[in-house]
Amino acid sequence: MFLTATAAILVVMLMALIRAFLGPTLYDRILAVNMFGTNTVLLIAVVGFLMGRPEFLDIAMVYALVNFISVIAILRYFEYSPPDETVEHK
Amino acid sequence: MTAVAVVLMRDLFAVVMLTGIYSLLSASFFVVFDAVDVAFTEAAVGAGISTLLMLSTLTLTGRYAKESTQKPWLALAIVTVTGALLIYGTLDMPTIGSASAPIHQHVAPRYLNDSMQEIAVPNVVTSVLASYRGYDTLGESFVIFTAGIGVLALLMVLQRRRASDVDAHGPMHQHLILRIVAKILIPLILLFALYVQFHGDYGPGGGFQAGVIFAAAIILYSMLFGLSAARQTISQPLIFALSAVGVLLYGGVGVACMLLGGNYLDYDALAEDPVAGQHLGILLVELGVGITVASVMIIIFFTFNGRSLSERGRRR
Amino acid sequence: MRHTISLSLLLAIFWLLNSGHYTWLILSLGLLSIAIVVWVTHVMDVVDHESLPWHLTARIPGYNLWLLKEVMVASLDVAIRIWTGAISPIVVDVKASQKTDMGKVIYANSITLTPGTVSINIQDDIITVHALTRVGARNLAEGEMDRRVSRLAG
Amino acid sequence: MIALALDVGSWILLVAGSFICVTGGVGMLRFPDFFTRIHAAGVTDTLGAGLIFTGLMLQAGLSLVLAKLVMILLFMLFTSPTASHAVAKAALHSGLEPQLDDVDDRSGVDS
Repeated sequence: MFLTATAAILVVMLMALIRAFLGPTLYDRILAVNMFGTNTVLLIAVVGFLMGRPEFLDIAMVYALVNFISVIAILRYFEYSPPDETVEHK
Repeated sequence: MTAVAVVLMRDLFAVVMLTGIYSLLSASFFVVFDAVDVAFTEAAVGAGISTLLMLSTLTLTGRYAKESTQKPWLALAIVTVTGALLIYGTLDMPTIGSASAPIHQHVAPRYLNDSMQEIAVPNVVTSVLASYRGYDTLGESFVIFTAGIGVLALLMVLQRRRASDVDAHGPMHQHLILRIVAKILIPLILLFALYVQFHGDYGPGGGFQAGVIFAAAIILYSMLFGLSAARQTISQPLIFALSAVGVLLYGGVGVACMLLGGNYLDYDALAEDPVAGQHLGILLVELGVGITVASVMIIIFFTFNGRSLSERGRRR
Repeated sequence: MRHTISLSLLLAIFWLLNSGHYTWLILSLGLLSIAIVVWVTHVMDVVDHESLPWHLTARIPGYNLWLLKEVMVASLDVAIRIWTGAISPIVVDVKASQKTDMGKVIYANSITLTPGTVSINIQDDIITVHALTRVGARNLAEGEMDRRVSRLAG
Repeated sequence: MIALALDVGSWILLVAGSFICVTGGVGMLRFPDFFTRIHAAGVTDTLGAGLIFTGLMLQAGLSLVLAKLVMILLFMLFTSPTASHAVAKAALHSGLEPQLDDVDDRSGVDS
């Protein structure tokens, strides 16, 4: 049963990855990265149960955290950077 | 696969994000191979802090890679050859988990079997890092400390103007939702970092990871409330002092061991009972590592950002 | 002062739930950690009624149950639309009748949490919402969520 | 008996959650523009993650693991709309226009 979930999550990760490659806009990529991160959290939690080592949950927690902070960081650098840097990707 | 794409992309920003994904992926591999501590570090350091720092670098250098005039065929050839050799090397490696693998016959059995009696710390990785391999870890803390000093030396010289003139308020201060959510989260993140710090003995975690998480919380704060606010909270001299204190704490524990009649970093001497001594030693040493890592990360982030802000101010 | 005490309490619960090791050493380290965090957040000036919405605690569970139901219904709707591809995206402005920032944040986040509607901007008391379907937009405009959040957080 | 019921329950939740996650992924690829893709990501973030975590909670039983699962789930439910909103707002500010069904219909619906 955990294997089903693991496989499904891996598939979703792949899909998010494809979206991150395709773009087309910067924000699509950010969104895809965020979704990828969410799925990593799920994957780690499920794999932890699959292997009977729930200590993995600490790592999942760190991931959830890092995922949030890095999305904010990416945005901070691109939404609020001077206009000459942001026009290029429109 | 992701790595290939990283090399192919010209847009440096996309590269940064893909590197983030890459380290997420590798962390998942570590989880699968049951290397919890490594995965933890990769999660915190690879996916988190290095992405943040690369982003700050990008704001300094600009987003697009310069078209290189000479074709990097030579480099490509060397990389290919090296890669091929490495893959060839792995053919000789024992299958994963096989009992006859050399790593299982050298020191690992001693670590795995005896560490419970000698150190009584359930997480073997922690006892190996902080006790058996105490010197290596001490060296690593010094490397981080030196890296911090190096970055400072490079960037401080160039820094002419105080960043605080430029950003009075954090650029994201106006962002209502982010502000309130961050206010709720920051205390919890800080406490989680300290939890990771002090539970390195039992679960995955320890000084390096804790330091990084702690720094991440501070960085989140400074992104939302502005660099000058963050600088007021945590004054520069204080962090400088702390980064040194961390290394000194580590070294000091070693010296204390010697004074108490043991070898350098031989924690048995710290208390009557060798096991209690080991415990105390590891705790202090990990604390030293945590403090150093956290403060150096914060220093690097502040310096990078202060610099990009003052650049921006000059351009205006 | 009140906030300091309630923050320490919250942090203590968080520590105990995470830790799982109740020896005197770890517990005293926990106390030390809480003290450090309280001090740092105090210096940062992030501790106030916005970071610790205790005054809402009593009314939160009821709202959450209602929100949970909404989220499930909306998710299933969006999931079906993903497979069938029947979407008609639309942008609408809705009025947030909450007076406090906290209330507006809860409202905007509830909108985003419910799949099918995403709040994309807040300007004073107007929240701009991108909705996947006309129906979703209309449901939101009827304002049940707005009223509930107002009752929750003023 | 109770153990069996819990097992079956968590099985159902995990499978349903996996399916919802995949649905979100499909939406991520299928939907035409950035703003509609946020909704797809939202499906995975809320219902998908929620179902999978609830499934795991049933497996965990009354323990600290359960507490940790609850904390992670709460954290995710708390941060994911925040992140989505932040990305959407940033996209809007940068001048990205949502692809709409027909032209500006702002005044028509809110009444």
